[in-house]
Amino acid sequence: MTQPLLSVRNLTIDYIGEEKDFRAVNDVSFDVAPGEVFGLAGESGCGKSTIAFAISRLHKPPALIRKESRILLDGRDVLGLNRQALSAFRWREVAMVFQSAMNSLNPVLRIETQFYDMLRTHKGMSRTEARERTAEMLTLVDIAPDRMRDYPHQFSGGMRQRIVIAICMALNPKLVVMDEPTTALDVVVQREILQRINELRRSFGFSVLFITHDLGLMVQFCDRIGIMLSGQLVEQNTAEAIYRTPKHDYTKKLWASFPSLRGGVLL
Amino acid sequence: MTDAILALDTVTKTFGHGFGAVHAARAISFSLHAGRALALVGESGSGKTTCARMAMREYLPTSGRILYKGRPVEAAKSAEIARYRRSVQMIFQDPFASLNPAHTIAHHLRRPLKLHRPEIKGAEIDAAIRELLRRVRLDPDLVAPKYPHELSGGQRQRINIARALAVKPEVIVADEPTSMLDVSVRLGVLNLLNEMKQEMNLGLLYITHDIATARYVAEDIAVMYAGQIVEWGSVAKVIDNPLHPYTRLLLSAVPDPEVRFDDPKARLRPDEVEDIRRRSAVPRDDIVEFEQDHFMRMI
Amino acid sequence: QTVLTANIEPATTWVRNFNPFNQTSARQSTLDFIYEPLVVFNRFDSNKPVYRLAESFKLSDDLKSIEFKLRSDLKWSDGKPLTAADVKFTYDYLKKFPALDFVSIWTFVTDIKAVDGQTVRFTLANPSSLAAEQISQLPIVPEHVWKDVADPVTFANETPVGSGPLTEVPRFTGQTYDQCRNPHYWDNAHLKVDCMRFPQLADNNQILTATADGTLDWGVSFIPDIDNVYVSKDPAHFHYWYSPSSMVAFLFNLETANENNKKAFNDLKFRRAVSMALDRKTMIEVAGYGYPTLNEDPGLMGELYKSWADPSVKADFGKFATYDADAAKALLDEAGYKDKDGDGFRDNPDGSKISFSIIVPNSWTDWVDTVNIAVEGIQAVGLDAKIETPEEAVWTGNLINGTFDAAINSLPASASPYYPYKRAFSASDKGKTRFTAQRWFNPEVEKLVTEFTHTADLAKQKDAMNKAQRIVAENMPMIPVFNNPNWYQYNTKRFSGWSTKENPFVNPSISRTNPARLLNLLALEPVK
Amino acid sequence: MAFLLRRLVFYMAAFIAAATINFFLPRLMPGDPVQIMFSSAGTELPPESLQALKLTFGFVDGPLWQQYLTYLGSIFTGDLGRSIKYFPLPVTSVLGNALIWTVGLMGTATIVSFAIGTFLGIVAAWRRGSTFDVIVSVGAIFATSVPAVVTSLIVLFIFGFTLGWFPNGYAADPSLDPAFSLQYIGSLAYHGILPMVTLCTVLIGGFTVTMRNNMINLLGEDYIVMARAKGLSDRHVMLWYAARNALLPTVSSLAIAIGTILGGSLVTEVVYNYPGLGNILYQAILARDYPVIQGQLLIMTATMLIANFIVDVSYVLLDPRLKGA
Amino acid sequence: MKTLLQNRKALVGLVIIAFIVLVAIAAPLLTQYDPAARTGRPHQPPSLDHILGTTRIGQDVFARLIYGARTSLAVGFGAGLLITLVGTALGIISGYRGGKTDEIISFFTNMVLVVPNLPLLLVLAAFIGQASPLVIALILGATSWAWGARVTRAETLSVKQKDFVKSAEMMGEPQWRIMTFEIFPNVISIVGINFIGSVIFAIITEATLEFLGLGDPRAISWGTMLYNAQKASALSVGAWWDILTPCFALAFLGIGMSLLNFAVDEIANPRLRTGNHLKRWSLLVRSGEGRL
Ligand SMILES: Nc1ncnc2c1ncn2[C@@H]1O[C@H](COP(=O)(O)OP(=O)(O)OP(=O)(O)O)[C@@H](O)[C@H]1O
Ligand SMILES: Nc1ncnc2c1ncn2[C@@H]1O[C@H](COP(=O)(O)OP(=O)(O)OP(=O)(O)O)[C@@H](O)[C@H]1O
Ligand SMILES: [Mg+2]
Ligand SMILES: [Mg+2]
Ligand code: NI
Repeated sequence: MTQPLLSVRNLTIDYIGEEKDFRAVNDVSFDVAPGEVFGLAGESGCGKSTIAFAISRLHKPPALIRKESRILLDGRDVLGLNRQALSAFRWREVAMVFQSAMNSLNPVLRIETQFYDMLRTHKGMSRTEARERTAEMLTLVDIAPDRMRDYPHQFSGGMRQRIVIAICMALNPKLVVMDEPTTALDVVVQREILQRINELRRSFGFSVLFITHDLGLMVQFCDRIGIMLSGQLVEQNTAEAIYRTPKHDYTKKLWASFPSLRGGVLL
Repeated sequence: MTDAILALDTVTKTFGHGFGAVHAARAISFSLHAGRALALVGESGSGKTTCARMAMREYLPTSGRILYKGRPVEAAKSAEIARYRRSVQMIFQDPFASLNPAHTIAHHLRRPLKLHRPEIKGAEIDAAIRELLRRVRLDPDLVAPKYPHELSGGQRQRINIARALAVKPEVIVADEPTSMLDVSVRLGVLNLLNEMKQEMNLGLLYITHDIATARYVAEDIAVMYAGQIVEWGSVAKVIDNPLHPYTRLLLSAVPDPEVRFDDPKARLRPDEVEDIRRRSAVPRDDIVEFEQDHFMRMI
Repeated sequence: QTVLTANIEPATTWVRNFNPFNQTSARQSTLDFIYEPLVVFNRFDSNKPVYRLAESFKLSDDLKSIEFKLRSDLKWSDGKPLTAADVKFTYDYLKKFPALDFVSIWTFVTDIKAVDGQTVRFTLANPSSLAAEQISQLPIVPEHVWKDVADPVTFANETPVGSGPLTEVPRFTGQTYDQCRNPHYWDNAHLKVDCMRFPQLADNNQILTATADGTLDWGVSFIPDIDNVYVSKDPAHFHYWYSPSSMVAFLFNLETANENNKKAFNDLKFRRAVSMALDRKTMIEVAGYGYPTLNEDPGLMGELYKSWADPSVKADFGKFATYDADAAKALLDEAGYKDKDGDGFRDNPDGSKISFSIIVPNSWTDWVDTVNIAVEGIQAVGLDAKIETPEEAVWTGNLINGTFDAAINSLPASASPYYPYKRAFSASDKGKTRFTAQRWFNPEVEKLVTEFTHTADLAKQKDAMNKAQRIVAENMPMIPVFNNPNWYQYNTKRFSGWSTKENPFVNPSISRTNPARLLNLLALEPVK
Repeated sequence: MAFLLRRLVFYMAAFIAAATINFFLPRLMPGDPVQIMFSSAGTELPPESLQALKLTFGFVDGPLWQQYLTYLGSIFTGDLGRSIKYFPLPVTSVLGNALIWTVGLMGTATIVSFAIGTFLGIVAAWRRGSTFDVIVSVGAIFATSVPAVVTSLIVLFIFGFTLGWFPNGYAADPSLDPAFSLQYIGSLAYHGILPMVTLCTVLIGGFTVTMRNNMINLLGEDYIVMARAKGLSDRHVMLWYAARNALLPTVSSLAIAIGTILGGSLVTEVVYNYPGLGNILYQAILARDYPVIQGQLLIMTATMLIANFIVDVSYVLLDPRLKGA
Repeated sequence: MKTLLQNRKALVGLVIIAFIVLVAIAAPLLTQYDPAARTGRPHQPPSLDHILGTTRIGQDVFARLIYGARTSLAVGFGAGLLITLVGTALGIISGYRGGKTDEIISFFTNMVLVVPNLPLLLVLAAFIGQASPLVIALILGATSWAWGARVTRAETLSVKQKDFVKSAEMMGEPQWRIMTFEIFPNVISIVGINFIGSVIFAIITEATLEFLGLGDPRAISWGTMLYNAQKASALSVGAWWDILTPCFALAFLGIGMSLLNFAVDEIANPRLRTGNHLKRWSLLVRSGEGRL
């Protein structure tokens, strides 16, 4: 394996409480290779989003990334970035699609503006330049560029999700973190979107950190998968292996709870 | 097959009127039978919940009839409506919102007993509550005095089931009862529903967008799109041999660990998808019976 | 140019209205200063006439008519001559617009005639020795201006054409206005003040500030703790002099609807006892900051009309108007007012309950305090008295309509006790004004009051008044407690010549009910 | 559009209803206005001229419905009658004069405190839990909890009386004529400072708290997190994502606040003798100046309605989600 | 209740209010003076005899203050209760029933909301004349419920959407039961905020009305204390104790109530809470234990 793009080492994150702290992520280590899709699966509340947030350093108090934690992107220490470097790092290196991407567009700003402010911050683009780039990106996700002057509420959920993906791609990031990007959508739309991401990944070569609790979907999409259980990474392996030969009891239990389309339960 | 307990007969529901009207349900017909489950599947906004609500008499249909044991309920007198209410119970999607955070579990179960089972009195009520909780595999001593927020999602959904069972219903309408639950507890709830259906000879209307679970609990299935049922019949026949392009599309999009995305076979073509959507949304009333217990709306 | 700053009325904003007939919202500097009276009677100098527009007047011997002779060189402030025709016009005008007639002069006179350019003759409805005073209350307005006024009631007369010393209004804003010398004033030689300035002062705090920092030369305000707050700021120049003015008295409604109370109220001994239960000195000291003048005269003369008082009346009945709680109790005991039901309060001799409230307007705090002190005293002698504080309008209405038990009330100050007697004891006024609120009427008193006006002979007038006051004192229909002060502060820094306590040549109050303010103004001279 | 139209209909109905209440209220008032009018003027009129005056002032008891119709008619022609206290000024000009002062004082105070309060709220919410936040939050609690009467009296006591730094009355130096001169405007400002400070103190806390709460609620929204993830500067996120959106509900609270502001300015005007609407209303009530009271309530209600309508409109303009509705 | 006591703001607020309530109850024990009686020389500065001085006519300011607390509290809580009762009832009914009922109630609510409150109260108080504290409480209750009704309605609308209400309806629960047992407990925090807000409003408004001279001057309350002090030009004559005492009392009570208000707000909306954990967090960050 070549040098990993993302390397997470001993990541430990606490939510500081009034008296007691809550350890949401406990000593998690994993790598994501360039161009790879790495999946994080696990039940609700096991700490998946907390990891995703840590990678872009998006946490706010009372989240606390413990000092032993290391996050390296392309060999750079993400946790050591100062404010300016962080600002430049975000989105240009790591872009993110959120759990409820439906709501991750500002309802009172035009789509165009939400592209523009990011493009201006990172690339110093003018309005016209930004508009060109926006059109380009929207086409990429099958949205008519002339709709860039619309507001988010004028799009359907799936379209909004694709717009967010377009915004993600605009700076050619090295890593895209996707935190349950399709949970709120129905299967057909979900499929369309993931398929599109897959194609984009092929052509742009970015890595994806993919988070969901739908194991079936994950196996379809990911190269490697990590299974989380209450803050800890209990198993990580190739998708194939996780599907065919799960090792950890918890992984097995997860598989057991999926009814199969073909009748009965998987496994 | 036995006589239907509850049947929707070419029921239509339109919200609003004129230009902005939404046709949430168009000429919907289906029936529920004792001991059998009908799964209603379809994408978001296809009109599943609307059908459920009409079955619950929460909405009155714009046109068409709802038959209870063969008799239309629209014109029913209040006593009959009360009886109908009792025999048709609902389990909600969101286990967090369907229990009043201000009341204990015992209270949630006591109300339906008091309202609809006047024959149970005094101390018997407590016994009945314990019995109900045991039925849904919960420890009565532990759970009864608790408040909803002290329970997990799966437990809460069980309480919902217990509450629905409290009045001894004939039909249960379950609107995506597991979509808000963690994967690991989903199956438990579905299993419970299955058991209840068999033990108590209930008719079950199971609404979901997850075709896989539909197959797991239901004998019959109806696929909805844009307010119409596009294909219906026995679960195995429809899933194993889908006819309607929309059903096919739906099935092909279901995550399948056997098929990776990179596999060109699995690929959905966006233009095709659009085309299917467009064509399936057109209201049609010609229906073909493809084989026994397997129908399809023409496209 | 010498400017004298005066506070004449509280206001939130000045409205330019110099209609002399408007008694509610015209500027109070309109009468006397813009429209000079025919004659001013100096109450502080035996009510002597000081001739202004008129150079003389003559009352006919039968007191049935009066003739005024105007000065010959009179001019309106626009230069047009002021003649008897203007006087006649004014009175005819009042007849035409009765709403303007704020003293009901046309119930008093029956006819007016311009005898010649300088002379007018009024025919009176009844013989009256007070004709000149009555008639002088009204302003004379220029015919050439007013004849064209369509609706004189709503007319604001913004640029007045007048006859008085200060008719010109060079500056008028909501916050301040100046009233300056009339170039055609007949008495300009005596007038040393070029302008009067009236700053708008809305409340005590503002007035206090303006007074204490020496802005005001002439003030009419109530100032709490005046020695400290005002005089001490500049003892050499800041002065005040509070001479007695309107009389404040408690009264019982003799026709009250409450039968039990009515029995007691109509008992003279009860009224006397209540009167003796009133701690008048405390009222003055505490409620009135010591400003009012004590009034212990059951004949209602007090300090204000002391020249009219019959000393024997005071000697005979004065004790009933003096605070003496023990005497009050003794009198009540004697009259049979004992606590029969054991509720701690005295009852009627027949055992029925006495319980009454004294009404006082709720925003008149000094009166509220006064009544509180009264209630303390009355309760101390064992009577069930309470205070009730309705809105001013309600209080007035109650007094007029007689829908109350007991009240505090006032009688305005006048040139002679004739006026308060006339107002308070005229049976024909019952239910029309608040002055007859006690509803005590006495034919003898009314006759004496009429007699008073039917003679011009001072001795005869005094005689009538003596008789009347004895009857009143004997019956005690009103229980006087004090006389309100004539509010008057003056500042000798810029002007001298003020009427003072030491040299009280004229009533110095600048309030519009005092026409003699004109004389005070004319006496002023700028300090060099 | 339909939304605004509906609101407009509501406002019309509300206005007529308010006008109706307005008509009947004074008629229930005890006491004879003419009587009080003269007793407050310190004059005792003979009964005869009192009657004549009553007639002239139109205090005749016609049938109520007729009076009501005339009244409604007069509202719509803008003729509110003449003031009794400031006779013979028409009510409209009495109120018109006062309106300028109130709008000046209240308007400035509202804008200033809205701006400052909103700003403090934004920053406090952004730096949640910091010392700044603590100070601002506690300060806001204090400011909102102290009644306007108390604030104005204390401010007046300290700066007007004890220190004597500021005048304790008037809207401008009375010796100056209103003009566009530096001196006059300076005097206006000088006289306006204390009432302004008082009003601002009373108002600012509310705006701060509203804004802070709205912001905090918004900061949890996904689009804020996304904006941060996009690498936008903190300031950009704070102002263009959080504050801008949080401003929407704040603006609507502004409309309701207008009532409070009117109330607060009433008290302030009375305490500082500021010649504004509030003071006029107060004086009118004391003097039982019906026409002014009626006109005043009408104006205040109309102001509220207009303010609400403006807020409705701006809401529609500011929030694209409502545009199509 | 427990959460309330854990909140520091709530605790301070409760302590303040409890203190005032206790003082009001224990008034006769704390002073030997009759608050209405003249017990000293006019305008005496604070001394051992009169610890907060005397009023213009020689009443003991301290006695008036502590007896006045009774009135302020009674009016505040009485009117607050009334306002909340009316507002909650109307809000829940209009929110739950919807349709015509809602339209009518909402119309009135919005109407009352757009009529400026204080001026209206002023006029009402003047018309009623000599408004005793009880009357003030009543008119406050009658005119000030609209805000509460509006927020309760909004909250009801969202609660009504919750499945447990649907479920109760399907169960065949009677409407009144749904409103009182299903909806009311779930809007209780809004009702609480409304109540405390109304109490603050009532206390302030009563004081304001009385200060403006529209109350009963004989009432012993903080508002009339202000009124009398202002009438006696206490500020100008330097009798600061006469006017500042009720001022500070009102401010004190106001702060107590506000603290409580904010605390309830925070409890109802946990996002607003800035608790101890943030302090602990910054401590940990500063000691290098971790970072964001
Ligand atoms: N701000 C916070 N304060 C305290 N605890 C928190 C906070 N945010 C999250 N947590 C806790 O941290 C744990 C991990 O949360 P996280 O959001 O990472 O879960 P997740 O795996 O993404 O779950 P889901 O699948 O539901 O999105 C949860 O138990 C949650 O309760
Ligand atoms: N009360 C209503 N008023 C207006 N339109 C409604 C209403 N309820 C549902 N609709 C519309 O009717 C259509 C069908 O809605 P329905 O809730 O039945 O869909 P669904 O299949 O249950 O979707 P989901 O899977 O998201 O629950 C949708 O377009 C929806 O917007
Ligand atoms: Mg998550
Ligand atoms: Mg649904
Ligand atoms: Ni429109």
